[in-house]
Parts: sequence; structure tokens; C-alpha cells
Amino acid sequence: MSQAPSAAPAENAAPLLKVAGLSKSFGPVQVLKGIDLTVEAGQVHAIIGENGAGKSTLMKILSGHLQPTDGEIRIDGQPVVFSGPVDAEHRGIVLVHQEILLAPDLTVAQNVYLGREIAKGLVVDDKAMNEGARKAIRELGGDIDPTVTVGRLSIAQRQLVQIARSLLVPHRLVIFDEPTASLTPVETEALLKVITDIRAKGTAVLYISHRLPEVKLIADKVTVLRDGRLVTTRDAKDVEPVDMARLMVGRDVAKLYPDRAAAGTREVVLEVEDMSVPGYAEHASFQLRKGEILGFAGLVGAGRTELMEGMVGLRPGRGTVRLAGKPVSFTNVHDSMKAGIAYLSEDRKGKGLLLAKDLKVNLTLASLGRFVRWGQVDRTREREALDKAIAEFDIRTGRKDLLAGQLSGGNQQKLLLAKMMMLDPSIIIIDEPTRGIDIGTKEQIYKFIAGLAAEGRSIIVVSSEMPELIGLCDRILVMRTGHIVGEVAGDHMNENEIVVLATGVQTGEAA
Amino acid sequence: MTETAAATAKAKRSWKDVDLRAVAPFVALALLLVLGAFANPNFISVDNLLNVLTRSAFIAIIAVGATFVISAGGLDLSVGSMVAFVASLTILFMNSGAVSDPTMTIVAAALLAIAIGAACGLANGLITTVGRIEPFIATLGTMGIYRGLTTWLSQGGAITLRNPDVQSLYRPVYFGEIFGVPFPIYVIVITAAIGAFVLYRTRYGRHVVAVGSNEDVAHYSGIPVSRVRTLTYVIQGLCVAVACLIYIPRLGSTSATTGLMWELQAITAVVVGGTALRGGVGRIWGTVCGAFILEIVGNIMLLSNFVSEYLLGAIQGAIIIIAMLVQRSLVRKS
Amino acid sequence: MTETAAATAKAKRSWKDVDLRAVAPFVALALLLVLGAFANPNFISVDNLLNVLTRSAFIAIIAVGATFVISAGGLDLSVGSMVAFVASLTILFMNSGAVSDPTMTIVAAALLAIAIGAACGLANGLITTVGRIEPFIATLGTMGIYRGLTTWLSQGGAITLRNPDVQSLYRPVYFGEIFGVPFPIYVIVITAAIGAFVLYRTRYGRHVVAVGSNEDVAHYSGIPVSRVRTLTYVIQGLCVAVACLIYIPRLGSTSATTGLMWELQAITAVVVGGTALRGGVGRIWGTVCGAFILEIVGNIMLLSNFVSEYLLGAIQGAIIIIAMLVQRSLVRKS
Amino acid sequence: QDKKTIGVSIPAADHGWTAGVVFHAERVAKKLMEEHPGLNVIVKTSPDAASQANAVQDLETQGIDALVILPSDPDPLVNAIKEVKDKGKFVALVDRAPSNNDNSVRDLYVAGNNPALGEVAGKYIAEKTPEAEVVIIRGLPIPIDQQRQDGFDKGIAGSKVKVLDRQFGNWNRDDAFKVMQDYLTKYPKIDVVWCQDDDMAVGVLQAIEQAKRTDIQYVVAGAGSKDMIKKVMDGDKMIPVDVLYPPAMVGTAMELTAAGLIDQVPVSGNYILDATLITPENAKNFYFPDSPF
Ligand SMILES: Nc1ncnc2c1ncn2[C@@H]1O[C@H](COP(=O)(O)OP(=O)(O)OP(=O)(O)O)[C@@H](O)[C@H]1O
Ligand SMILES: Nc1ncnc2c1ncn2[C@@H]1O[C@H](COP(=O)(O)OP(=O)(O)OP(=O)(O)O)[C@@H](O)[C@H]1O
Ligand SMILES: [Mg+2]
Ligand SMILES: [Mg+2]
Repeated sequence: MSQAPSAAPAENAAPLLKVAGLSKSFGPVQVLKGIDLTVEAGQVHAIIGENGAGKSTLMKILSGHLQPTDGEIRIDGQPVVFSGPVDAEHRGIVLVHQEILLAPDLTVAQNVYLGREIAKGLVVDDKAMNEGARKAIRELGGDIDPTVTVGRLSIAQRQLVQIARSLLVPHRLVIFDEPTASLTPVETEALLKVITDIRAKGTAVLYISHRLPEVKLIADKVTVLRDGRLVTTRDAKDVEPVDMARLMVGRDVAKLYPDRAAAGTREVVLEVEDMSVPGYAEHASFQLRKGEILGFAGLVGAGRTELMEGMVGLRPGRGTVRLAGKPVSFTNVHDSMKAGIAYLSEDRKGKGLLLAKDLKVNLTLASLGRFVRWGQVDRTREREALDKAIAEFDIRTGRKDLLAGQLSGGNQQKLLLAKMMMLDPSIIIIDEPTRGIDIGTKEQIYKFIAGLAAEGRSIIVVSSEMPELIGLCDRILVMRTGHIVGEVAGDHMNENEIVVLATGVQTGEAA
Repeated sequence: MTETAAATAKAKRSWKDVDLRAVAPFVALALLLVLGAFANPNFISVDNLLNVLTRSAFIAIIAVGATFVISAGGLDLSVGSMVAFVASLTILFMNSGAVSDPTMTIVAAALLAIAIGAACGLANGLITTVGRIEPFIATLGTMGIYRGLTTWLSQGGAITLRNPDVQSLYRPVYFGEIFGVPFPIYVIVITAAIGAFVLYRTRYGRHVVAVGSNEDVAHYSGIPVSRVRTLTYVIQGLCVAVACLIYIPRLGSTSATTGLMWELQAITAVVVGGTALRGGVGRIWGTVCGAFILEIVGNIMLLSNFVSEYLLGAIQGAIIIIAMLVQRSLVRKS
Repeated sequence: MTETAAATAKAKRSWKDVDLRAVAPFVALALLLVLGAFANPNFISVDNLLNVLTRSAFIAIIAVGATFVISAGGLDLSVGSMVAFVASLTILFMNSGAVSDPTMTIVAAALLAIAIGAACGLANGLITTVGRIEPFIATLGTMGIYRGLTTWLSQGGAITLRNPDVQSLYRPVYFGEIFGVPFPIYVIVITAAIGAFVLYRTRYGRHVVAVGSNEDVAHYSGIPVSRVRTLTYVIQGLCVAVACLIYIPRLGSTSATTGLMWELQAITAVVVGGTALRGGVGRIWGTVCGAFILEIVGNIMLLSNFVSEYLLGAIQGAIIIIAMLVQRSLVRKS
Repeated sequence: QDKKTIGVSIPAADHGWTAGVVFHAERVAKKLMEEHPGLNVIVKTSPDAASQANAVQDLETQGIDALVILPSDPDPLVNAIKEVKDKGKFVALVDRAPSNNDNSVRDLYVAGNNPALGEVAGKYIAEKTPEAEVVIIRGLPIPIDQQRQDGFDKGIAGSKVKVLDRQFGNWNRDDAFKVMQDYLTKYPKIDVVWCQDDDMAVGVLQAIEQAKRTDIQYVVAGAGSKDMIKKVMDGDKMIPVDVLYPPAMVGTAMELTAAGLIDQVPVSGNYILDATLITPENAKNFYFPDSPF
């Protein structure tokens, strides 16, 4: 990692970054209202807030991607106006985006060095770039071949590439917008270590996360945003995660996970035997009972997503699937949907919702057949369904003709849940249900999931957040490199046991 | 709630946006009508306008089908050749005298044309979906095939409708009028109305737009992506067949050059009508308007006498670019 | 470590994949050569193969430019007309006698052709990037414009190189040989080599692919997207100019039909060569191979005796589809 | 004297011969309007049959008294022409005849003779080189091309002339060049090339020159372009003759129509122009150096 050539002026009174009265409007809508913020060199400054509070917008302004409508930004006491992200980068400010922004057809190394290729004269030096990229990713605890095209990587691997890319520029202030949302504990830990390292070198860090314990662990200061306003800035040592949650949501979030009656020994509704998805998962067998919430844990690339997709017919797979004792075989999703299985993709923007279409279209897309009357789609019934879904899933939207892409992440997740529930499935598979979602919404989503189980539906939760699995599930299956390597339940449901199974390393300190 | 307010305002803006985008082609059409009136006073005569609308029928009807294909993220370059192929086979059938009664001959020929059109469309669809070949190349291939087969059928010459009874019975399908409005104009309106109903009102139409909008999302929502896409090509084939059925009585004959370049005109009509080539949006009425625009541009240039005929093509090209620029600036200003 | 092993294995798999995709067109070419040898023993004679390679030069060189445009996510339908336009202006210049010395005439004409080609490309680029019109429509418009201007320049007839000194001096540029290999073949190789160098080895080439792969990412990475894209059209224009410079000495004349449909052939060559139309990948050598394939298909059909002349087009279309299917199945099997 | 309008509909100039048609149509239009102040002549070109049908309709909209049409493809245009004729307008059809070419379609028929173009070429070859092996480059697959082929076959009937191959060159120089190159590869011995059109002859000659083949004795083209007539005049061995198919025939039709319209001379019936064989002796009569063709 390189440092900015122009080191901070020594012992200067002016802070590295000072923001005063910053406001931002999109058209008539004000998203940020008079934000005052001071970021000191050598500090990790966390920004927390609900989905849609304005965190990403603020970060985009600070990194030159957006222009503020009002207010002033000073660097080292000097007022600045960024002409664009490249200008901000020249001043040592880099942003690690919340959404993954990489060119899928280019290799890892080409992406890492995109726009700032190492060149000898006219010719780009691929060897040096491959080496540099490999080294940068390794420092983040990852191991990715730099010559692989990014399109072939998992979301977690892409996130690592993106972070590596950002840290390669000379930097004085690094902004991480939810970097850990799709990382597993191992990588998260490596990233936190990197952040500690760069802080030690005098770099300032702005850090956004919905994982509050992580914030507590790494931050020096915590700033809370709510509805575009800055609520408070405090020293991290003075606030506990519970306080943070209260400050963000404006109420107490004492109990994140709902109480549930044990599923006990009810009948098996789904039985998977010797399921293989070539290249991703081998010989997986498990059972799911009525009213049960079954967790799937594992490291990045363990093959959980692919196993589920193979099972429901989204990708080619071999094996036996029995529904209520009857063997079935799904060659496409339509069949499994008809049989009462709904799968919610982890990639809600890419595979879950049509971002450029309105809520109604998205809600009924998978279950349009129910809305057809006299050969046409009954729009009145669609509207009624939307009203019902908005009420039932507490989708926060002012207007019902919004586009799905205009909802905040949490509300998109709720819409996706509502969309799949329109199928009235008896088995629901949710992949990463709360990725990038604020704590208040998380609580709601957990409540929905528990409610569904209580109605007698069976649920599989695939997640990289172990506390979530532990808090929500009756049993947890752990996968490692394509195999189900164990099950934890009851008293054994704790992070340590899961990590041991997921990594295959006996000593506890692996995670 | 602030979030609500924000959302509301945004939605309003985007609605306005959508409206303007849909209205833009009609504005362009209106401007052209004014321009035409200045170029030649005969232009705005009812006769001339009806003439122009009537002969835009072929492209308009084909372009309705193209709207489906393009909305679903595909492309069909073979439609021009398909017109030649379907029309040739249909005329050959009518000449064969397989059915003796003229009325029945025409009915049977119509059914045959529709079947052949659907089959050609199905072939295009299967090659792109099952064969997973990019639509541009797949339909470029079938374009060669359909035109080659036409050349072979005609043995290099023309295929002409011979039976005079059939001819005189069939003629009104292009040249006839109902309440003073030529019959092909009704066909345009009916085809577009059915197209609009299917695209906007039915489940299938919703699926078409979803597939064009994001194939993965459609797939994960249980939509049979390949089938939906293949069907758009079949619809395109059906539209081609309908166009053929009003084309045959007009010229009564086909040759290897029938329908040359019509694919480009149809695609241009679709795009000028406001449908984006990347898929996900389809504007049937805009497409019909686009087809009118293309035909009117040609008509104005023929009626006006100040353009060297060598420059016709150049000016037509320039007008298309200007029309698109006007549209863009209209939409951007909103 | 297991994770490392997994990553390595994955990398290997993907490498194999990439290789096959790149190799597929060459396999198709080899198969065609075998097929040709069976069709007519003369086919594999050195003379015939050199003839075919030589005359594929125009499409191959243009298609090298098209590879840039397509890799960056664009499309250029105007190249065929641009050939006619650039070549016509160049011949008119040589006929004008503005420069008296024949050698200097040719040098000046070459510079002029290159300047005009670049200007035409620049116009295409600016209309699509600054005007924000879809490339398909924008270049369809300029296609009409360039061809219309050519028709007007030639008043519908031919534009013929008149000066006999210039003619005889210039002739070897198409018909000449070095070490028994016709000159145009060297031009293909040099153009492709420069193209490959620029696309694979320079920063600009990297940016072209990035823009085609994901425009937003390129933008955020500080890449001047519009400039990169516009430049691809300029490169296309330069390639057209080079093609013109070896085209003119061949027949020494142009007409309104010069280069008709060459755009479709160039695009087909690019796609058959393994470049995807959606952008983000470019295979220069594959493109050249694609151009050879197209030319050889035509050659085989003319040399063989079992195909009716009416069916040539149909079979050419079918072969393109089959070639693509073979490629796809090759890649999928890996 | 009241105002009269003649509409002239011809194919767009897409190769040499049609360019000649456009040239002569415009030349005669200007001349007629100068000679007859009350006469307006509108010339419109169209790239294909369907748009020519549109153009005919548009001419009618402008209010014409007579139509002179050289159809790009005759059969598809019969209905459009009939529309005009049925309204009582005078119709002169030029060059290309539909299958039923009678008075219900037109008043006047001025024709070059497509079958004769083929026949004259065929006869010349049969006479000059009775045992020749001939390759043929055809135009586009449309009816007039077919008529020329049939005429050619009639011309060589009964002789020992052997046709080795016939392929389409699309009346295009580049395509003809390619086809000729491949013929030269395919056939070790070719005596004569009949390429039906002067434009294609340009490509054919280049291909022969490049291959340095000496077995080809000569090339017979057709139409009468100034370049080819010049070669005939100069006694070029490869182009000993050319078959005339004058694009100026459209001018003839226009002049006849104007005469009928203004001077009330009764004109109707068929005027078939000969497909004259241009030889070095008569070539200068057909040489127009300022025509584009
Ligand atoms: N380009 C835009 N146009 C209009 N409104 C926007 C735009 N971008 C963001 N918004 C709105 O601004 C508000 C703040 O969005 P922002 O992305 O900053 O939230 P966030 O705090 O990062 O949320 P999350 O935790 O979900 O990432 C939201 O209501 C969002 O809908
Ligand atoms: N499109 C693809 N092409 C090739 N390999 C892929 C592709 N998508 C994913 N992979 C690889 O497949 C393996 C499993 O994928 P994935 O990481 O999604 O599994 P997972 O257990 O669901 O993990 P996650 O926690 O990320 O959801 C990974 O090694 C990943 O790199
Ligand atoms: Mg955010
Ligand atoms: Mg996953």
C-alpha cells in the first residue's frame, strides 16, 4: 500500500477533512441537510445510519462522484471543489463503492489497475500488474488468481478486488462504504487488520457498516445519520452497539432475534440426497422439516448458493430430491416454484428485481398467472396485491409507482421477499437475507422469517453472518469446499464450532 | 416523512420523462407534416396522406413484430428476406391451382402464409435461443437463406400471380376502401392494437419486457426465458405474413429483390418510435408512428423538387439523425 | 490450503475456456480448407489461396477497425458507404491533377484518404457519443449520407482513375508481389499486428475493452469514456482509408455500389472471429480469420459444381450459422 | 396552350447503365422544357420496385398528364402503372415489359431488346469462335437477366459453343472480378467470357490481366458504355465488339410522349430498338464522351 506523496502538514491545526453545512438535493428532494463533519488523520471514523439515511450520498460527495448543493469541504483547511472522482483521487481521497464496480470481462489485475495502468513507454506491463494485484489481494487475506476474469468471481471475491483496487492509489483518506457486507469472517478480519495498518500510517478512514460490533471494534469516532441529518458524533469508546442501534433507529432495538418455539420432530418435507452441482458442490444430503428454519453456514466459495440453485433447477445438478417423500426432479425453476419452493437470490439487484420497472411489475412477476383474468393481467388486483404487500412487509415507499431501483436496499429486500411470497410457497430458501441491511430492518426481516415458520412453512437460510444463523435457526449445516461437513444444533450452536467446521482448522483462533 | 417526499418527487420527474419519451415521435411527425405542407401544397391533401399511410403499412406491420423482438432484447435482420420468401411461396400456391374456388384459394393462401411466417420466425427464434447464437448473426444467416431460397424458387425471375379471378378478387385487399379509408390502414390499426394488447396487457407481454429488461431476473422469477424469446420471433414471423398478405395484391408479384433492406427500415421505425435497442421497453404506437415518419420523409422528398435525386439517400440519413437528436434533446430537457 | 487449490483449479478451467474460444475460428478455417480441397482440387493450389487471401484484404482490414468499435460496445454500419465515399474523393483528387508528379500524387492522395477516413470516423463517433444516439441508428444515418454523397459525386455513374501514369505506378499496390506473396496480404498482416498491439498492449486498448465491458466502471476509473469510444470510430475510419488505398488500384474506379453490404460482412467477420457484439472482448486475429472464412466460403461455392447459382446466398447463410454453432458447441464442451 | 406535365419514373443510378438512364432522362427533360415552354417534366428515381410504386403514386399526386416509366422490375409495377392508366393518363413504358404487355397497361412501349442483347452476343460468339468454351457472368437474379440468358442460349443454339458455367456478378465490378478470378482457377481453358454488362467487364479484364492467362480470346459485354465503346474504337483485342443497349432509350420515349401530348401526334404501339452490334467500324456513332456512362 502506498502513501500519498504529499504527507499531511505536520502538527497543523487544520484537520485533514472538514465539512460544514453540507446539503444535497436530488431535484426538489433534500437527501442531506447541513452536515458538519471533521475527520482527523490517523483516525477511523464510522458513519452509521438506517438504509436511506444518506450515508452513501455523503461519501459520494466527499469522493467527488457527486456535487453538493450547498456547503463547504476543506482539506487541510483549504476549501476545495472536486471536479470528479479522479480529481478527488489526486488529492488522496478514494472511495470503495457499496455496489461492486468492476468490468466483468477484464481480469482481476486489469481491473485493479484500470485507468492507471503501469506502462513501459507505450506498452502496458501486465507482469508487474499481475504481481502487484496478487500482492494487494493477499494483504487483504484473499487469494485470487490475478489473471482470472472478474466475471467468474463470487461477489465476495469481487469485493476484495475492489478494495485492493482502491488501496493501490496513494491515499490520505479512504472511504469504505459497507465493505464487509458480503465478506465472511475470515476476510472481514483481514480487512479490519488492513484498516488498522493504514490508520497507523496516518491515513484517515471513513467506515460505513451495518455490523455494529465491527464498528465498535475498529472505530475511533462514530457519527450517526438519520433522515439526512447528523444526529451525533461521539467517541467510539463511549457507545456500545445497543446505543448505536438506538441512535440510528430512534428507538430501542433490544431484541434482534424473535423467540421461537422449537420445531421438534415434525415431518420431513424436503429430503435431499447425494446432490451434486458439478464444479461447486458434491454429494450433499440433508433434510428439512415442517416449520423448521435450517441454516447454511460456510466460507466464501463453499458452494452454498450453487447447491441451492442446483436443487431448485436454476443450474444443472444431479441427485435425488424428495418432496414429502415423493421424488421430484427440477429441470427449471418454474417446476420447483410450482412444487412450492421459492428461492430468493443473494444478488437482489442482478437476479432478484427489475430495477428499472415499478413495484407492481416486480411484485407479481413470478406469480403473474394468478392475476390473469380473461387473458389479461388484472391491474386492479395487482394494485390491491401491492397495497397488501406494502402493509404486510412494511415496505417504506411514498409512492406506489416508484421504480424498484429507487427503493433503499432494505426495502428492496422486503419487496423481493413479498414477490416470492406471492407464490405461497411451503419451502422458502433465502440466500443472504440481510446483506447490507440496517439493524432496524433486519429485526423486521427476522420477524417475517420466524412468522413464516410459525405458519408451518419450512425455511432455509443461507448466510455468512453467523450471529444471524445462530439467532434464527433451529439447526445449522456447515459447508466447506462443496461438501456439507457437519451440523450444529442446540448447545453447539456457537461461532467457534461453526468456524472450526467451516475452515477445517481445529484451533479456535482461525476465525 | 422526508423519504416519502423524496420518493414522490423522484417518481413525478421520471413519469414526466416517460411521457415525453413516448410523445417525442408524435411531435416529430407533426413537425414533418408542417414541413411537408411548405414543400408542396399537394402534400397535405387527403389523397396524398392516405396514399402515404397506406404504403407505410408493410413496414409498420413488420415493425410491430420487431418491437416484440427488440423489447425482449433480440434483433431480426431477416424480415425483408422473409417477406420475399413468404410472399413467393404464397403466390406459387395460388398459381398452383390446388384449390379451385378463387375465394377458397385466397383463404387457403392466407393460412399458408401465416403458417410459413410462423415457421420462419420459429426457426430464427430457435437458432438464437437454443443455438445460442447472437441474434445479429443468426438472423443475418437466415436472411441469406430466405433470400437464397426465394431466388431459387423464382429461378432468378419474377413470381407473378397468374390467375385473373384470384387477382381481381384479391386486389381490394390493398386497393379497396371502407368509409373512404384504404383497407391497409385498418390492418395497421388492428395489428398495432393487438400488438399493444399483447405487450401491455397480457402475462406474456409482461414476460417479454422482463426478459429484455434483465434476463437473469426473469430466469430467477421462473419465466421460461428461451420460450418467451422464441415466441417473439414467431410473432415477428406472423407480422411478416400479415404484411405479405397485403403486399401481394399490391404488386401481384415478387422477385429476388422484394423486401430488400426492409429489415433496416423496420428497425429504424422501432427506434425512431422510442424503443431502445437494448431491450426492456416496447412502444407499439411509437413504432407505427416511426414507420409513418420514414414513409413521409420519402414522400416529401419525392414531392419537393429542390433535392437532387442523387442526394435523396443522404438527406434521408441526415433526417433520421436529426429526428433522433431532437428526440434526445426533448427528453433531456424535461 | 484448500481455498488456494480451488482458486487455481478455477483459473485453469477458465484459461482453457478462453483458449478454445480464441482457437475456434481457426479450427473452422481448417475444416473449411479440408472441405474446399474435396470440392475442387484447384482450391488448395497456392495461386487460388493467394487470390482468396488477397481479395479478403478489404473486409479483413475494415473488420480490424470494426473489432475496436465492437469491443468498445459500439457498432458501425456505415463502413461500406465510407469505402465508396473515401475512394471516390481520393480518385477525384488524383484526377484533378492538383499535384503533377505521379509519385507525389499518390502520396498526397494517400494522406488525403487517411484524413477523410479519420474525419468520417470522427463524425460517426461524435454523433454516437456527444449526440448520444444509439450506434445502430447513428451509423445507419451516416451510411445513407456517405452513400448519397458518393452517388452525387459520381452523378450515379463511375468515377474512374484517368491518369495513366498514376495508374501504372499505383497498380502494384494491389497486384504487386514481394517474395511471391501479394502486397495486400502484407497490408492485412501489418494492420492486424498494429491493431493487436494497440488493443492488447497499450493503455488505450485496455480502456477500449473496459468501456465495452462496463461503461460506468470505466467512467469511475477516470477513463474518458466518450473520447475512447469516439477514437474507436476514428480507428475504424483509418482502417477504411487503408482498405481504400489498396482497393483503388484494383479496378481503378468506384461507383454508387462500391462497398455495398461490406458493413455486414465486416461485422460477420468480427463475430465469426470470436468477438461478442455486446462489447468487452476483442479478438483481432480471430477477426482476420473470420474475414478469410467468409471469402473462402464464397470461393468454395464458386469452384464446386454441385450448387445451383441461385442457392449460393442460402448456403452462405447456412454456413455462417453452422460455423457459429460449431464454435458454441466447442466452447461449451470445454 | 395550357400547362402539361410529364412524370418520368426511372430506377436510381445504382450502376453504370442506370446512371446512363438518369443522365439521358435529365438531358431530355431539360431539352423538352426549353423547347416547349408550357411543358413541365418531373424526373424521379427509385432504388427498388416497391419504392418505385410509391414514386408513381407521388407523381400522380402532383398531377401529371403522362407517365414515362422505366420499371426497375416490371411485374411488381403493373398494378401501380394500371392505377395511372385507369385514370386516363398517357403511359409510356420503357425497356422492361411485364408478362402481359398490352394496351391495358400502356399506350406506348419503347424497348431495348433484352432477349436480343443476349442473342446478338450469342450469335457473334457462335460465328467467330464456333467451338468456344464460354463462361458467363450474369447480373442480378431478376427477369431481365433471365431474358438475356434465354436470348443467349437461343443465339448459340445449334453451334458447338459450350457454356462452362454461369454465376451472378450482380452487375457489380467487384463481384465480377471475384467471379472471374474463381473461373480462372476452376477452368484451365476458357475461350470467351460473356459478361452481359460493361460495368462487369471492367472487373473481368482486371482478373484476366492479373492471372496473365492468354487462353481467353475475348470478352463480350453489353450496354454501350463510353469506356467500352472507346476500347472497341481503338481495336482492343479483348473487346472486339460491344452490344448496344442504349440508356438513351428513355429519352426517345420522353420525346415521343411529348410529341403526343403537345403536338397531338398520335403515338402508340411498340418501338423496339435494336440491340446493335458495335464494331470498330460503327463505334464512333455511339460514343458520347460527356455521358457518365
Ligand atoms: N440519484 C438519486 N436520485 C434521487 N434520489 C437518490 C439518488 N441517490 C440516492 N437517493 C436517495 O437518497 C437517499 C439516501 O440514499 P443513500 O444511498 O445515501 O442511503 P444510505 O444511507 O447509503 O443507505 P444504505 O444503508 O441502504 O446504503 C435515499 O432516499 C435514496 O433513495
Ligand atoms: N459465474 C461463475 N463462474 C465461475 N465460477 C463462479 C461463478 N460464480 C461463482 N463462482 C465460484 O463458485 C464458487 C462458489 O460460489 P459462491 O461464492 O457464490 O458460494 P457460496 O458458498 O454461496 O458463497 P457466498 O458466501 O459468496 O454466497 C466460488 O469459488 C466462486 O468463485
Ligand atoms: Mg449506502
Ligand atoms: Mg452465496
